[in-house]
Parts: sequence; structure tokens; C-alpha cells
Amino acid sequence: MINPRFTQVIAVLLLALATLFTLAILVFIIGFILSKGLAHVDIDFILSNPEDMGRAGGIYPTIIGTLILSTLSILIAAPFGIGTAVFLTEYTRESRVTRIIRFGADCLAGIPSIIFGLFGFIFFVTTLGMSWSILSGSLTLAFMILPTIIRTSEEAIKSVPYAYRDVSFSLGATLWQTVRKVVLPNALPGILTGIMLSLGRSIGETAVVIFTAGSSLRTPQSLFDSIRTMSVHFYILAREGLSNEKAYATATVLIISILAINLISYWLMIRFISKRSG
Amino acid sequence: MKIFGENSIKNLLIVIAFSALTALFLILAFILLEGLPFIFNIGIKNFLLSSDWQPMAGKYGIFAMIVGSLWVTLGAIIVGVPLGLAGAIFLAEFLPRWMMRIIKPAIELLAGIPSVVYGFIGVMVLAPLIRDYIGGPGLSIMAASIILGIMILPTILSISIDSIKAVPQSYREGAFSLGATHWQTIHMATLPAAKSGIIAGIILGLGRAIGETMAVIMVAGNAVILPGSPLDSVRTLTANIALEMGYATGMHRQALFATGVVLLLIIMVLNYAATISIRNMNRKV
Amino acid sequence: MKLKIVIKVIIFAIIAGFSLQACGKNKLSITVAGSTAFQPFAEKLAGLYMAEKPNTHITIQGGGSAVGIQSVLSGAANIGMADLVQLPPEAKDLNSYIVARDGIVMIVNPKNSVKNLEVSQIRDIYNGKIKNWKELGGNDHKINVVSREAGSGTRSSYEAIIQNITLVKEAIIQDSNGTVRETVANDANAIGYISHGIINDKIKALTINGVSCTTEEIVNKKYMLVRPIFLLTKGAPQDRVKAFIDYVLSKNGQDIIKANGLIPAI
Amino acid sequence: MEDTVKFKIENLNVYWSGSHVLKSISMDIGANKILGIIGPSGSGKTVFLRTLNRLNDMELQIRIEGGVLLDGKDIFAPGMDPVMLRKKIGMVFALPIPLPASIYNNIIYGPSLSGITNKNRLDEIVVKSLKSAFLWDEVKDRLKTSAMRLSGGQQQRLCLARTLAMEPEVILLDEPCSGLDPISTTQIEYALKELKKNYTIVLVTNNTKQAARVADNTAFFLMNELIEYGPTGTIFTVPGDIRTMDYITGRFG
Repeated sequence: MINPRFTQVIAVLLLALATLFTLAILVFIIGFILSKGLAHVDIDFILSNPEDMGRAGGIYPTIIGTLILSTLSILIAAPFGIGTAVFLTEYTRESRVTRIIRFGADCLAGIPSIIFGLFGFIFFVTTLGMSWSILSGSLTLAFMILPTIIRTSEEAIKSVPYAYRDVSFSLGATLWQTVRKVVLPNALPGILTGIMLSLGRSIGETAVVIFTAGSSLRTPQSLFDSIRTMSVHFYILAREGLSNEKAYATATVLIISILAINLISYWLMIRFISKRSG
Repeated sequence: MKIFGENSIKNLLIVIAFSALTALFLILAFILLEGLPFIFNIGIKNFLLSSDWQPMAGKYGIFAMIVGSLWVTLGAIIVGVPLGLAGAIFLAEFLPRWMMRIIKPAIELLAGIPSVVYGFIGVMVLAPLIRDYIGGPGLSIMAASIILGIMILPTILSISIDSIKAVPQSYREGAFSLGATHWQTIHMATLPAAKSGIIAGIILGLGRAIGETMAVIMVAGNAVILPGSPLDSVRTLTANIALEMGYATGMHRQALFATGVVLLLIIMVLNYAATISIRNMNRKV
Repeated sequence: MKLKIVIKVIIFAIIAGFSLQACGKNKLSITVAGSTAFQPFAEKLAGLYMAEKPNTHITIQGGGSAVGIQSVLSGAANIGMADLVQLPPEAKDLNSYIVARDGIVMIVNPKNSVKNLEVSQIRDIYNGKIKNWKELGGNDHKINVVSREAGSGTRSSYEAIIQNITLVKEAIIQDSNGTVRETVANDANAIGYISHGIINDKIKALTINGVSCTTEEIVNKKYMLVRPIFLLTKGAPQDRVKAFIDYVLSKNGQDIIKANGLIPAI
Repeated sequence: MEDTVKFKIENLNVYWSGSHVLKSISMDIGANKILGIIGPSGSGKTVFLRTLNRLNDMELQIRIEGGVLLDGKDIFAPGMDPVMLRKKIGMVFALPIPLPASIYNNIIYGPSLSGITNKNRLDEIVVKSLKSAFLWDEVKDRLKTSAMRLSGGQQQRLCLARTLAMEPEVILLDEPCSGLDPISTTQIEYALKELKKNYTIVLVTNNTKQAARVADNTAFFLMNELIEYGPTGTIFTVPGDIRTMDYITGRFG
């Protein structure tokens, strides 16, 4: 018989090794991109227009494109997502209807992004005649992030102590007043965490954006203009072999934004937890 | 007046609550309308079981791509599951809470990195390594599997951590009181109790792997063949859609939507499996 | 609560900004869509054209030659870009203008000792009949064939000129000129074909039947792997659309095309 | 009971997901009196209290039969708006539950829902209700600080003040002192005695002695039934039912 203590030591070592390896991958990916890109990122790169298809110049229009597209998709999806969550938790009881709605949201969450891309292309771009535009792109992305927002908002709303609702009702508040003045403000950090997650997903998405928002490298003039996001720009730079330097620099800006978003949502979550327990 | 306000808010919320279902319905309707007639036109057998894909010559067989998707996904599981599971056990059982609080979000950051960045690193770093040290063209099942395995790590990790944490402390105490070591406790008491949660996590990761597009296009090589070894290049269903969508018209475009239908079917089956195993978990605890 | 106000202000600002811009936008707008190969040149030309005529707004979309043809037919775009040797039947009724020509170059890794290929050899490589570089006078290594995705203008033109290609199934498929070039640059045993405009020193261009792909040889019609680049319109071009096409065909426009690596049409 | 009747409860039955949680309760609650409700936990006291302001309406699978008349009007009548009802009937819960906001905002929550926006008027309400709940002196300098930072006893008095701010007619208290120290309890009890001049008070308590100290009338609930109801003096000295006797002398409960 092998000594169980010995087995334990071996097992723990292996487990630790696997964890270290995972962390090493993360460090490597971020380090690799930053080490090659950071040197080429400066204010000029961020604020100037690209020249020669991105071989030279900056990435200003793609930053604007990314900002507008992801913000707009959140603005479209958030009211629907939060509204659905409010309905499911506050306005109805567990029933066949809520189960069907949750099932629908789960199915939607499982659909691969390329399918959203196909759908956005055939529905918004072609059938509705919206062409490749900010509007088509953000609507399609909104479809894509809707389930995430529903789920996280639901969790956040559920975690608001039930007693708050009792208090609010006993003080003569209507259901909607209670939701608006007590439930939502207290669920806000949790809801924001979900929104930040979705924002990260919109920013990182490529296939859907190419299919629905196009890849025009100009600063958009209206919601019906096509745009190019940073992810798409990075993809095109890297794929067309236009400029590896610019590709790394774009990826650097992209990763730093994602990092910032993650930090903000982590901070929100911590604040949320400490507020609830304290 | 006020009562009317409350009611109209409720009605508005009911309408909003059906947005997710409406979205799902719209997506299914448009993909199916565009794809299904094509499948029946050229015949299910010709479409699903032939691996002859030459859209210009009117040959639309996606068998090689179905196999490609499955291979790549299987590879991702082989890479991602042991790492993810080991990491989850270590983080949940052996690390103090405060360290976990730092490391877990760091690992979740992996999930936030855009897939094109993964793909790019696959092309720049991984594929040359495979070509030079193992062989083949580099852009291969192996490269795609490793990249996808890394991409699904965060999913597997966080769900596994949650389900390990959800195992009641009494299970562990039971094992400890019988004189088991920490490791024995884990593999005799904790893991079996967390099993269905972990499986659900793996299935969700699987769904992510099979649905991933950009990273796979970049590293899988996209050849339409039935692969003979992990070093061969393959094309997945998702890659097929994204590669040719820009050019496709008429039959060709319908064929790509039909590819989407097949992809959806595979995902639905996976989701169903995940739901069942999550339900099992809930029943047990 | 303050956050809510900030969010409201941002939303308002975005909407207001856009609607204002949209109102102020009584510009003449032209949408050009299609071939990714010509997209960079179109962007460049459009940029210069707009600098000259500030009241014209030109949007350039990629998507590929087929998209170009489709969107002109449907009216989504005013001008389509296509880089095909043979225009498909649905493009028959469109007005077409050859605005440039583009050479397609066979490329291999610089480490490869092969320098020239006959057309028949190229055909056999891509059909899978020739599998080893040894058969072509090179090292004893398997040939890694790299091609483009079905529907690509470069691939259609390439296959139309070489003729009778049924692509070998093991071929690696890349979805752009750039990635074909990167793949060949990284793989000592690969062969691929790319647009003449993006050759660099990480890969080696082969001569075909002894002729190298240079501007002179293309203009002299000695080099055979050449495809035309079309601008397409539905019906005869009018007003602003005509003005832009005229600009592209003018000496000025053609010089820009030439300066950026394509072969002018005339 | 000889005074004006505020609440008239007639044969009230409540069923909650299959179980019968209030069985045929009938009683009159007099205006400007303190009614103490005693009984072991799980005897239906809280459900009874929450029925009076229809807070149970929100619960799943609840069925209510019988009548509750407030000033002669059935509160379950179709035309009766539960929101308007709750504005008339304030409630303080077992644990102090300040909303996560400032003291000031906690107090004005109810009034502002009723549409009062005038700053001076709201200030007046805050001062008045905090004084009535005997909290004013302790918090007058920090009205803008979070209510979460008050001590437990202060929080519960804040909850009372918050209820008073709505100027209700009835105040329902659900074991308001269960989590409090004796000093805070005394303060609350003192406040209640002062408040009954203007309000009708229903006080559910686990602490029989508290009922004896403050209630005018006392009702004893056991196993979802109203066992005995009468003036406090009578109930605590000559109870009519052996079970009441056993409970108040501490044989069970």
C-alpha cells in the first residue's frame, strides 16, 4: 500500500502545478501582447486617424466605433434585460410562464456568436435594409448579451433582502415604487457587474461585428454608418499582414480596456458584497 | 390614475419579459427558414454524410466539418478539463480565501480576452512550435484544441469552484472523522458530491468550444478533409460559415445557413444535456 | 443616483450628437462595396477624392466580390468592386469598368530552392498530383498547399486562369492574402498565391513559365496570372457616381493606383 | 372595548399553501388602545398582523376568508386599494430594518411616496416623527448619515419614526423589541404609551411581561387559534382558559 500522506503530497503538488500553469498562460498572453505592443502605443496612436489601411497612423476611429457600438448595445439590451429580471422576480410567481422565459434566455445564452452574426446579417442588414451599420451591429450584439444581463440582474435583485420590500410596502409604496426606490438601487452594483461583463463581451466580439456592422475605417457620421471596432481592426491588421506593430499596439489597447472593465466590475462586486454583509 | 400607472407598468414589463423569447424565436425562424429548405433540397444524406465541399461545383457535403468540429472540441476538453478541474480543486480546497479572491478574478480575466487575441497568439506562437517540434503544417487540430482548451478554462474553473464550494461541510467532516487525509476526502467525498455541477461546467465549456469561430479560423488551417491525425488541419462548422459568408450568394449562402442549422442542433443537444445534469445536481443537494 | 444622471446625459449627448450630424449631412453620399483586394485602394482614392470635393461622402465596404455584385444589384451600394476574371452570370446586366489590374504571384518560402514553375506543374500541385518538392527539383519534403476560401476573387481568378483545378483536399485554407503570405513565410514547404501588391521579403515570388510578375511583364501581357478589377454600376452611372468613377480612371487616379502597387488599367 | 371599534374582525380564516394558519378569528380592536397579542412562536400572531395591512397579499399561495373591517369598511372589498390601506396602517417589524439610506431619507420615504415634495414640509415631518419616537435628541446632528450606522435600539426607533411619518391611524408592531436590550425596550415601550393617545396600536410580542406592562387589552393565540381575549388586567390575573394560565405562568411557550 502506498502511504496516503505520500499520495496527498503528490496530488497537491500536481494540483498546484496545474493552477500555476493556468496562471502562467494568463501572464504569458497578456505579457506577450503588452511587451510587443506597449512600445507602439502613445497618445498619437490613440487620437489620430489610421493611414494606408492601418499600416500607419493611429486607431482613433476604431476606438470611437468600439465605444459607440458597445455602449449602444448595452443601452438597448439593459432595459430589456433588467425589465425581464424585474418581471420574473417581482411581478410574477414561479409558473410555467417564468420557466419558459428562463428557458428561452438559457437557450439564447447557448447560441454561438456566429449564429447571431448570421441572424443579424439576414435580419437587420438584409431584410430590414439597415445595411452594415452601427444600428445593425448594436442590435445584434444586444440580442447576444441579453441573456447575460437577464441572469445577472435576476441574481442581483434576488439578493436584495426581502425585508426591504416588506418595509416599503408597509410604508404605503406600490409595487413599482418599491422596485424603483428600494429594489433596483440596492441591486444596482450587481446589475452593473453584469453590464460590465456584457460590455467586455461586446468589445471582444469580432465575427458578429464584421457581419453586421461592417469594417469601414472611417469615423461614423450617423447611426447608419458602418464602423470598425478595435477587435475587428486587430483581426484585419493581423490577417491581412498589414502591420504587425500596429496589430500588437491595437491588441494592447484592447487588452488594457478589457482589464480596466474587469477591474471595475470586480471592484463593484466587492463593494456589493461588503455592503450586504456590513 | 395611479392604479392605471401601476397596471401599465406591469403590462410593459410583461411585454419586455418576452423579449428574450422573441429574440430566440426570431433567430431560430430566420436561420431555419434560410437553411432548412436547402437541406431538404439537396437531401439530408448528401448534406450531412458527404465530405465533398465544393460550393462552386455545387457540392455541399459538411461531414468533414462536423467531424472537424467534434475533433477540435474533444481536443479542447482533453486540454481544458484536467487543467480546469485541477485548478478548481486547488483553489477551492487548498488556498486560503484571500488568495482565492485574487486568483479567481485573474483567471476569469482569461474569459474576457477577445478570441481574436487567442487566435493571433495561436498563429504567432503555438502553430510554429507545433510545426517545428512535432510536425505537420502547424495549423492543426492540435493547435486549435490547445487554444480552445485555454479559452474554456475559465468556464470550467468557475463553475467547478462553485460546485465544490456548494458541497456541504458535513460531507467533508464525515470523511475527516473517519481519518481520511485531505486528498482522500476530496476524491472520496467532495468530488463525487460536486460531480454533476462539474459536468455541467464541462458541458458549458464544450458549448463554448464548439461555437467559437475566430480563434479557430486562425489556427485550424481550414482544410476540408477528414483528419487522420491531430496534426492535420481541419475546418469546423463555425469556420465554414465565417470564411465563406462574405462571398456566398444563392445556394452557397443557403448552404452556410444550413451549416448554421446543424451547429444549432448540436448546441441544443449539448444544452439539453447540461440542463439535465444541473437538474440532477439540484435534486441531489 | 448621480450615476443615473450621468448616464442620461451621455445617452442624450450621443443621440443629440448623431441627430445633429445627421441633420447637417446633406452631403452627396456614395457607397462602394465589394472586393477586399481593391478595398485599400478604394479607401485611399476615396479619401483623396473627398479632400478635393468636401461635399461628397464616400463609404467603402469590404465583403468580397460577390457581396459587391449583390449589393449593386439590390441597390445597397452605388458601386460594386469585383476582382474576378469572369464575372458571374448575375452580373451580366451591370455596367462594368476595368479600373486596374492585379497580378497574382505564386509564392514559396525563401528557404525553398525552386525558382520557376510551369503552368502544368502548378496545376498538378494544386490537384494533388505532385506531392513532393523533390519532383520539382527541390528538397525531399511534402508540399504544403495553401489556398484561399471558396468564393474568394483571388481564388476564382487563379483557378480560372490555371484551369482544371480540383483543389487537393489537404490544402490549408486561409481567408486573406495576408494570412496566405504569413503561412508561407512561416512554413518552409508551403506554396501559395497572393496579390502582387503585398509581396515582401519574407517570402519568395516564383516565375511562371520563366516570366516574373512585374509591372512591365503584365503591361506587355507576358505574365499570365493577371486579373482585372472592375467597378460595377446598375445602369449607366450618373452625377456623383460617374464623377467618382471618372476620377478613378483619370491619370491622377491611375497614378495613385500605380503608386500603391496595382497595375493601372490603361 | 366599550370605546370606538377601529378594527372589527369577523370569522377570519387564512390558509397558506394548504395549511390552516388562522382559524376562525373574531375580535374587535378598540381605537386609541394598545392591543397586546401574545402566544408561542408559530401560533399565527405574525400572520394575523400581516393580514391587517394586507401585506400577505404578496405571498404565494395564500387564501383569506372572512372579514376584516377598518372603521366599518371591509379591507378585502374589491374597491379597496391595499396601497391606500397601508398608508393608514403603519408597521414595524421584528428586526430593525432601516433602508440603506440616510436617516433623513428613511423618514421621508413614506411621505414622499404620497407626493409630498415641499422641503420645509418634509423637514417638519422628520422633526415631528423623530421626536414622537424619542430619537430626535440622539440623531438631530447627523440626519444625513446612513441609518445603518445607528445602534439596534436607535434603528428600531427610527423604524417607528418612519412609520409615524406617514401619519397612519393604526400602528402594527411585530415583536419590535425581540432583538433589543432592556434599555432600548423601555424607550420603545415609553414611546408606545405616549403614542396611543393618537393611534391605535397592535403589538405582537413574545414577551408576556411586555404585554402586561403596556397593553390595554391582550389576546392570546395558540396553535393558530384565538384562545382568549380581554382586558390585560383580567387576562393576567384571572384567565378564563387553563391554556392561557399555563402560558403566562411559563409552563410552556
